[in-house]
Amino acid sequence: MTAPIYLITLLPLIGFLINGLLGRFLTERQSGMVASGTVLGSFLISAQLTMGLMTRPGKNPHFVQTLFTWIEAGDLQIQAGYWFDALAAVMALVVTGVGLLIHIYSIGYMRGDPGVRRYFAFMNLFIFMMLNLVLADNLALLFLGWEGVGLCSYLLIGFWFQDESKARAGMKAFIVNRVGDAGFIIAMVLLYHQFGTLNIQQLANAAPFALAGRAFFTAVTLLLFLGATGKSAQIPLHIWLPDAMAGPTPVSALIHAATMVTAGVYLIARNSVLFTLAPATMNTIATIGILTAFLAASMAITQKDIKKVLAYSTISQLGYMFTAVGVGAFSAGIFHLMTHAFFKGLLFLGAGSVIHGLGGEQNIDNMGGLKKHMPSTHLTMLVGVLAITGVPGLSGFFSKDEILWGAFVRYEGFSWIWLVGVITAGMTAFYMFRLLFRTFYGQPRWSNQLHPHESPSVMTLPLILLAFLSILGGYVGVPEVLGGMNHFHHLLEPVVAISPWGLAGGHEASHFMELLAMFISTVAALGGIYYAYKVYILQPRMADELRDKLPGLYKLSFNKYYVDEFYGAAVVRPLVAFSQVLWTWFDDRVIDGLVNGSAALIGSGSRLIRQLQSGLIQHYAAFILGGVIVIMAIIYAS
Amino acid sequence: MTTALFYLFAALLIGSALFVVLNRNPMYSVVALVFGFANLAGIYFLLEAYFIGALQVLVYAGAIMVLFLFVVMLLDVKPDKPRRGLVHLDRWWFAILVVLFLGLLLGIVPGAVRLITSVPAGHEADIGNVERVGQALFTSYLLPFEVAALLLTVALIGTVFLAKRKI
Amino acid sequence: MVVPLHHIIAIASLLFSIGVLGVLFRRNAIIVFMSIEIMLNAVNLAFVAFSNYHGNVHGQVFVFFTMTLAAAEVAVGLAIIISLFRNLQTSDITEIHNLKN
Amino acid sequence: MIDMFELLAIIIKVLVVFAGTLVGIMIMTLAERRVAGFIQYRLGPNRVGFGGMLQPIADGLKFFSKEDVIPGQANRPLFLLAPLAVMIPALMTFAVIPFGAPMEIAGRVVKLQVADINIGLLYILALTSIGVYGLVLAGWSAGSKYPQLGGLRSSAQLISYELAMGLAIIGVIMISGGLTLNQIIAYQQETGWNIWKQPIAAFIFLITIYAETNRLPFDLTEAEQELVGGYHTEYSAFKFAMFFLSEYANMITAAAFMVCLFFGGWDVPFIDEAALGGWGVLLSVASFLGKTAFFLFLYILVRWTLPRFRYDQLMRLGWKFLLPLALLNVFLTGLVLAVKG
Repeated sequence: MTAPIYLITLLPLIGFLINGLLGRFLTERQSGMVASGTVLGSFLISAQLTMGLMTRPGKNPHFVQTLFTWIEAGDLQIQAGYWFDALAAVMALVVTGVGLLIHIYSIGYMRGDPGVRRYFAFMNLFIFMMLNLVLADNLALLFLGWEGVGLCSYLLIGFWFQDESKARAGMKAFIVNRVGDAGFIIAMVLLYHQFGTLNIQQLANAAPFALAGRAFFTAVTLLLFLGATGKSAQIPLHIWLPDAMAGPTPVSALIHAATMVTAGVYLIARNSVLFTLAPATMNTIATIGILTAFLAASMAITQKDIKKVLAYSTISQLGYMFTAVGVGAFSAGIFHLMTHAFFKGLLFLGAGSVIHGLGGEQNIDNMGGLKKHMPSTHLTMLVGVLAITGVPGLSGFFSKDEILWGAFVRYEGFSWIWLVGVITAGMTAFYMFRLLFRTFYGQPRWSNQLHPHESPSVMTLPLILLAFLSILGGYVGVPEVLGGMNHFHHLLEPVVAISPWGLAGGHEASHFMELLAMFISTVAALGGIYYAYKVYILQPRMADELRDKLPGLYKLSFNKYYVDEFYGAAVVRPLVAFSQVLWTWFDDRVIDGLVNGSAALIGSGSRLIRQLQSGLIQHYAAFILGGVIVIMAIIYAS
Repeated sequence: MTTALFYLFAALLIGSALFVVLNRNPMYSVVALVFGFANLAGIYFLLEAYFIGALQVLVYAGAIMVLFLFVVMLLDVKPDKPRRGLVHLDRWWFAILVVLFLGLLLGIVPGAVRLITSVPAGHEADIGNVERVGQALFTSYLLPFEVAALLLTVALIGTVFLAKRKI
Repeated sequence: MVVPLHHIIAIASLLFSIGVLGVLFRRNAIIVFMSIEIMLNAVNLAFVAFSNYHGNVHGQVFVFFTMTLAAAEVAVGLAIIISLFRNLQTSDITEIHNLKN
Repeated sequence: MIDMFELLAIIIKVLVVFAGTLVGIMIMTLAERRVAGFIQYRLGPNRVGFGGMLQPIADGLKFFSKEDVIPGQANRPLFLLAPLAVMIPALMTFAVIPFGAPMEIAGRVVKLQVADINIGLLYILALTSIGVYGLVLAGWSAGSKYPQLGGLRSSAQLISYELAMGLAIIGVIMISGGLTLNQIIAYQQETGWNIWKQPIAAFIFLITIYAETNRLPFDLTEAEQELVGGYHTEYSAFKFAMFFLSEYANMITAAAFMVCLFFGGWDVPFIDEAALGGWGVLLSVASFLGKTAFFLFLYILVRWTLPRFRYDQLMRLGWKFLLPLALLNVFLTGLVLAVKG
């Protein structure tokens, strides 16, 4: 007997309602307990359902539950329903599991903030929406979750809305996301028009036999990918994520690293059947993914804000995931999504702990030497950095290598995508260790007034748990070439589409190649580590020298390739100018002219008709009587 | 004799109605209308609608018209002055309308009624007494009856509200 | 009843027309109101006549409701006239046109 | 069609009732003065006729011979109409009151009642409400302040107490299950007088008829100290006599009504009138007249005993005491009927 699926989403909703409506009656601690407790409940139910899923027979085991008819208008009928299969299980466990740890961490991190009940209400709402997103059995409900998490993201980025720049950051995230959402909506309309349903399973079953041509699927999937690009901060819509760091750090960890931003990857994996029908889209996704990974990594190298570094790192890792799904290695993408949730969550929480310890300081230039002050944070951060770097034995290694191997197989050899992936791996190692070294090693650079301290156990405990997950998380998907069983891959196999280029194609024959590729990327990672060590520990002045030697590159990277400026010049300023024109000419003359003209027309018309409105009852009565007479005359005549 | 009585009542009714409309003194109009309603009650009695006849006197003559009388008396409404100005012109086409209306009414309705009367109707006994009307009121028309009660309550409150100088 | 139905209905029509006449021609709000009462009664008469003709009670029930309605209407209507008179010192409806313009 | 016999019977009954009422009025005017004299330790009129017996006739002659004054500012048509509007309903009301047991003449049953219509009670209420016009018109048409105030007061009083009266009667209607006075009397013959079953209604009704007839302690309309003479201040001679007569006619009717509703009408307790034949009829008439006379006597007694109410007291009594009490009575009656099934 398994629990009903809707309980998973219901519990956070209840938490949201309690915190949102009755928050004022709760103490800070109770509020946090309620929020964490409901997420814990969701986690336990998800785990129980997942257990049930394991023992369920059949090719594609799943639980399905139709709740009610949500939208009914003419032919359009949308059932609100949940679909719980392996993919949903992984996502639900990640969302509730990591979410739970971050909720607990938040109790410590947010202590003393006047808006803590609002904070927990939003967090619970976010979990509710995210779970709707991953459990939805149709695109409409998925879109509800999609928009819901966007809303929560907006609310939480602008959590400290008294600070205008933070409120603006929330706005920016919201607006940039809208661009992608437009694509999503159009895709939904097209799909409904074509198939008459939005149910994901029905779409997947119907799509291969659809009459529509390849162009249709290319268009639909590109539009869906546009949505994914917005939500997952891929180039060219990546600009909102670094600004989103304005929110509280646990929010950055949960929403802008572990869960929401991966929704785009999930969307593509969930609709993998549609995407495999459009190879052009797949290539686009892979290209954009790897470019994002590389460019974001190059931006991360020069950032000084500890959270910005992590933000660009997140974008970069998301790029990897898109590369994975782009090359058809869907399960690898999801696998990396999971491990990334662990170690990036860990890194963000660790960064939060550092910021907490330094009283709000975020610039790594003002850190250093924190190792002895914050041992637990340092140790767990180290694990996270090693995991993201892809050091063999930790989770990041397995997932990242599976992606690179997928790219290798897809393009039958040493393609440029694979190469860029490897280079990016090296860069990742470099900037992550830069972050680590600048924060925890070397001479202290913070001001004397500060007294860095280790965070309370309610914050370090989640760190330690996440560190364990970052180490062990990869072992569910040890590739066969390393003697593993790749459980993860087999678990997801029935859910995601089989790539037309086949991960397994010629698999046995190329064991050597796989090991070689693995070796190369490991070497790249280790090289990155070494270089970072050399630059920031052995020869501390080398960083400045490098910067002076390559001023152009440095500036380009530091200023994030001027993308924001480009948008400012290419989109915002013309828009403002155009609006100016609209306002001064079009609005004043044409619109106002129309409005005033019609008003004048009606005015003069009414002046004519107003003669009838004498204000005398008798006149009105006479009109009524006239009407009656006409009717009677008609009757009489007939 | 009932036939003769009917035409007598009818003539008095029409006459007093005309008097209500045509004379200039509102007080006379009220009295004439009371008299007209008494005649209408007489017609109701002749049509075997005793209950309605009694109600006609009790409610219309006894309550509604008293109200009119009070208002006319209290407001000290003066007889109409002769018409002047623009409104004067309206009289002609008003008159044409009324004549047209009456002509069409008398042209259509009796004919239609004659059509109806060509079909013989069933007849129940004692349709006019209180018992029968009461039974209909409290069975098939219970809801409208309750609504009417509510309407009266609303009217009561509304009237008090309107008539009070200062609330 | 010896009187033919259409005679009664004709009388009701005539009564109704007289009511219309009053509504159209009189300027005193109270008289106009009374003319409306005449019209209501004309309809009542038709109801009773048909009730008598068809030998059932429904027409009379309708008259009952009309009377209830008339009572409520007169109460409210006269209250309005009184407050109008109080404010404008007239019950001449040709002089009551504050909503015009 | 009505045959000759019935027509004759009706005409005779109308004449009898009319004459009876007039005679009653005459007796009342005399009685009032004699009783007043008795109460005030004096004799009252005792010169005309046998111990003053012809005094009413003398009064009547005096009214006829006086000058008929119509005030200059009066509205003539309405001034003339008003006394009629008071008088006619007052005299018509008695038509539905049965004043004796049914009589058998030449094999036909003749009811001692002018008209037995199936809405008898409504008829009485309707005519009572019509009576208001006379007062209002009389007050208004005189074109003078005091009569107008008197007319307004009396009509307000009548309308106020009519409600309580109607509701009191409803209790009686509910238990006896009939709208005609005959049915109500028949019910009382079978099960005893209504005064025992509807004491609250009887109490309310007794009070309201005093108010409805503008008698003390409710005679505010003609409160001499305040309003000179009420709505009929400006009337004189025969027109005044008409108001005078109608007041007494109303009193008689009200008393008879009271008797019919609560004291068994013409019923004589413990005696089966029908079995006694002609004597039974005579007995029943006597019983009816006797009871009515008692209530008329009570009228006079009250008039010379109780002081007058103030106007606000009058209204408060009517709206805040009698009306709720009457509603309560209706409710209780309904409850008892529902319990009894």
